[in-house]
Amino acid sequence: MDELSIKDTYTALGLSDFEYDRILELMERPPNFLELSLFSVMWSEHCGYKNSRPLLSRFPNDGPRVLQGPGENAGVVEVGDGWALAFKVESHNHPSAVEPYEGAATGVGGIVRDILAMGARPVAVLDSLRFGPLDEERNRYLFREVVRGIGGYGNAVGVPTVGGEVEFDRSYSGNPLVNAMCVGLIRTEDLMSAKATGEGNLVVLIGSKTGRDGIHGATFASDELSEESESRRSNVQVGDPFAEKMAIECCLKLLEGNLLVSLQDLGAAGITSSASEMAAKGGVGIEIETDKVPLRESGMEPWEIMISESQERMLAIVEPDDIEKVLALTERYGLVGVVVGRVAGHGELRVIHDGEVVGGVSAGHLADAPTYEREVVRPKYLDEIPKVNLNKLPEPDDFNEVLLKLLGSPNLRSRHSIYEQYDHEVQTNTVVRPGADAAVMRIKGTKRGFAATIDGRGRHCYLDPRGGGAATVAEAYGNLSCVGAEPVAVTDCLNFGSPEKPDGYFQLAECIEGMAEACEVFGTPVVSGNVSLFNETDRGAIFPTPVVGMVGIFEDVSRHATPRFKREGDMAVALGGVGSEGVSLAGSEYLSVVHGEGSGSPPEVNLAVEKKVSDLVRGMVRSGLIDTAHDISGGGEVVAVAEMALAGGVGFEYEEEEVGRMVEGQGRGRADLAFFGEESGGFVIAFPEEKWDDVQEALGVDGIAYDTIGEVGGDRFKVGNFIDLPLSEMKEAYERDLFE
Amino acid sequence: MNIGVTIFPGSNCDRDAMRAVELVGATPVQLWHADPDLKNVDAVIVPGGFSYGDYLRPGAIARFASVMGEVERFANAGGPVLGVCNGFQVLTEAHLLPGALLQNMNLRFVSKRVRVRVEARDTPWTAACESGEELMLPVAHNEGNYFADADTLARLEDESRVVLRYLENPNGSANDIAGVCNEARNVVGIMPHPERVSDDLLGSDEGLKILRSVLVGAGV
Amino acid sequence: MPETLKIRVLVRPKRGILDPQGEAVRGALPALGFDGVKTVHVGRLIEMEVESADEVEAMCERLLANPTVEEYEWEVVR
Amino acid sequence: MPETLKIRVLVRPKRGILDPQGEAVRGALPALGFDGVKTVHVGRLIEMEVESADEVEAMCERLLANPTVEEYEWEVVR
Ligand SMILES: Nc1ncnc2c1ncn2[C@@H]1O[C@H](COP(=O)(O)OP(=O)(O)O)[C@@H](O)[C@H]1O
Ligand SMILES: [Mg+2]
Repeated sequence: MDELSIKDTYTALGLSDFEYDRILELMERPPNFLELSLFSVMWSEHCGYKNSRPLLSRFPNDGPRVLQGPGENAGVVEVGDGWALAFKVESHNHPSAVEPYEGAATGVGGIVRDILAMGARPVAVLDSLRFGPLDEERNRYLFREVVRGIGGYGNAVGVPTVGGEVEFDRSYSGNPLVNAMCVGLIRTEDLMSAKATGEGNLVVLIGSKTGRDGIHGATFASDELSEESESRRSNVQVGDPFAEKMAIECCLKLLEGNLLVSLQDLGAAGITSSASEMAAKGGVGIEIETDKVPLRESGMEPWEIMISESQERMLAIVEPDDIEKVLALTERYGLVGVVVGRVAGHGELRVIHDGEVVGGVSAGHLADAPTYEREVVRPKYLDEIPKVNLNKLPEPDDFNEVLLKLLGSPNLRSRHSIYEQYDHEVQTNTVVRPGADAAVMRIKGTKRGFAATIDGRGRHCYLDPRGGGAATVAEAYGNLSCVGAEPVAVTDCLNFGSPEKPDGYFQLAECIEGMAEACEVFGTPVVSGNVSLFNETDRGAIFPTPVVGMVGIFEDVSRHATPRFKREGDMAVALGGVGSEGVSLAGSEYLSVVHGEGSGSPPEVNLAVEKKVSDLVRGMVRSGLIDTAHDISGGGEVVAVAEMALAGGVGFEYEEEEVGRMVEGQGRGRADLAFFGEESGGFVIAFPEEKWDDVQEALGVDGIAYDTIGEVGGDRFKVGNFIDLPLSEMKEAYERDLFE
Repeated sequence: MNIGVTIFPGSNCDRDAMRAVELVGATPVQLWHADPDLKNVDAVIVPGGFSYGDYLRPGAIARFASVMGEVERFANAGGPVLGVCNGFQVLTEAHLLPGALLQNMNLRFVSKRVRVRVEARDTPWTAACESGEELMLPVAHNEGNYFADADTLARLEDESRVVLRYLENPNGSANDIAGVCNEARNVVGIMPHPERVSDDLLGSDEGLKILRSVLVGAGV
Repeated sequence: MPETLKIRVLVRPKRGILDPQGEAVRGALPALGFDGVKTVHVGRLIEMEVESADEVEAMCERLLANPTVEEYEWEVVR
Repeated sequence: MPETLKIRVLVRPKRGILDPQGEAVRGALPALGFDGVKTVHVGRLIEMEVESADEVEAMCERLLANPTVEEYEWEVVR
């Protein structure tokens, strides 16, 4: 290759001049095309974390329950009784924008394999989704197909999808976010690592055949490609949940028989990333014979085989003595099971084709992508966000109408039309099904259980990146506390625009800062995560949307709470609300839905108080004092209480005096602010009246603000002279199908 | 009593079914699809899932699995067989039960708990229920829309072979049918998943009545 | 190497059997600006390469179509 | 009444795109006693009655097939 075409080639592969020079320096010779391909995929943002690695080091990631922090396929925390949970969240934004069904489906497939690679049985999936407004046909299509794809895959592999969240905002038009989280259950002594060891051990490919899936850059070196091969090349990956189900059962059987030295899933960058990561972790080399890889298509080149992203494949290291048993099991499960290489002492990822070495790069070098640190500059837009001017905001005259409008708005409406497309009960562990603040799962054979939630607050992070980052963690912490689980650790997915633009980099750095602070205060270390940058279209960047997945544990899972009002006559109490300024309409759903505005800076989160309130609520659930709790989030207190009534199918009546107190107190004279204003750290709980003394005692110790607000009963929802609606009418608005 | 649970590639409720069998005090026995042997079980459950990925049609490939030959023989000899969800689909494909399960009317997967009524208790899988008893059972399927031609439907009704009927039809099934039995009444197919409501912690254990029935019938 | 035959099998819902998928497609067309479509039926297309056509009929009958609700036709296309 | 045309559309997975369904069916056939089947691909068959064929191409493109992963062909059968 002459110099010009070299530059063309590495540029087309996405490497910068600086990076190419770095490669020359590391290799001490020019790489051939295959080697360049290996670098290009491993040094991509997706695999190399070039822009985020330095920032990510800000997260705390250690704690008493952490068995595995970042660095393996998933984080792992200890539950007790010898059990541990492996969990992680991952994005599939770009593939889902191109082909929503398959993009979402393969997103689920990928995260399930990460959990499997830890040796854990996948027991729960959650999804976090963002789309543009549903008044655009394309957004409706993306939404419908993404949800179908998640269900199509998760339902078939037999892992229940037990929770998730979805939000609609213009900033996601054309750039939907599809994040999937998986939780797996494992005995602590069975934890697997992706570390390759033992010179002479065999590398075994398990699962499906390899095709040209996901091979990018059909643009480069196009003079070498005929038109026909061009048209066969495809970025679109198609999922095969059936093969994945077989791979799950097969790998778990292999692990049960102690037949594997280590295990790794094949994700982005296929064999290249799996093999080089396994080698780098073990400080060894790996040789791959590309001609041994079973192919789905003819004529694939070694470099294509090395970087193919065909789904439903795993890579295992096996001792030679065990290989027969391993291959017999892969055959029993109808899977590809082939020795494609071996562990070697040379420290390289070496590619061999038909007996000839066709390339070799130090595994350490592949794993060591250069990183970029940028200056953090506060963007101008933050100073230009208009403040909410209450004087210019007319108070509504019909609060019934406002409540119905809020309950029916796409961001607040019931998600039943989504989660009814997901099998959420397979495996028979689901104690609290979707619709509550967090999913609650039991661990069979013990009294223990766990809860999981996933939350994101894009608009808040846009209006105040650091505060929004903290609020995202706080929301997850609050959601777990509501159901009664002790929050233990976090996985996160950082969905942002371009870090190469100052605004994007600032948002990334600041959100991480806010999240890290919150994680420190809450004692919930980050044990795994994923980064998705460059979420931009010609319409601009998405809202900065860090998504937080959090798991919590129960010593006694029968002691849990749900938001649903359970008994006529129960008393309800609102507590917490921790901002120094009280509730606010800034950035609220009310402002957006009723007044069409997304302005103002949402109230700051007081992390220490937030923790105190959440812990208090959890304490009451754990002691069996209450079984009904809900956090106050989008839509404010009245919407939260309305949701509790709707979930229970029973009415509610606010106390007359309380309504007055609310309007004068937190509303500063305005009912809309009092009812629909938002702030972090507020909860509503309900309990039978005879428990009031005990509840009061529990509430008293901490000196936290609380108020009795009213009584459960009847079939209407009443808030003083402001709101009086039959539950049935609210239900109609709230439960309207999101896909209509 | 030993109750066999078939396992096809892609079955995903096999472990749940085996656990429920244990909960009613019987012994679960795995029946691997490639084994043409029922290991002397006293009853067979064909569990839910996506056998062979539900590719082509749900149940279309599974019905040819080796173990199904034995299940057919067992069924024809009067042995109690229960197909749940995908298992129901397999049994219709194998012509052990009449009709077919088409795609849900609204073309969506449906996963929720629905109320059903026990319409016939003279089958080995409903004997422990009250006649007309209402149960709240989970459904989770994409193809649960029961279809049979008019004559068949009329016969099913005349012969009281509709075993479970939806009180809220989630999928468009003809006559709200959630489950049927064969002429000899020993083979039953139902769309709802009784094994999923097998513990108070999961909200209810009503589903165990279905599984316990087979013990009652056998006088255990 | 034995020659292979290319077989095309068309499977469609029997007449009178509900075809919600076909209905959904038909219902979606006017909104996209396509008028004048009277009926739509959605079925399955199966294409195979086989060594001989002898077993195709049996495969259709027993596996590829469900005679309770579907009908089929097949042809050798090459 | 205007004459109607009968249109047949065949939609199949694009070449090179994974066809898990076809693979699974092919893989299962020998065990079911059907040998000699080399490849299987499963796609969709859509049959419509339309007033004119003018818009069929656009309908395929926009609704009946998913051009990212599928290819189609259509013909007038009557
Ligand atoms: N995309 C989704 N997939 C599955 N479940 C969902 C999804 N979106 C929302 N849910 C469920 O609906 C309920 C309400 O969601 P949300 O309002 O986001 O809860 P919260 O505000 O407490 O986080 C939760 O139980 C959640 O798990
Ligand atoms: Mg919540």
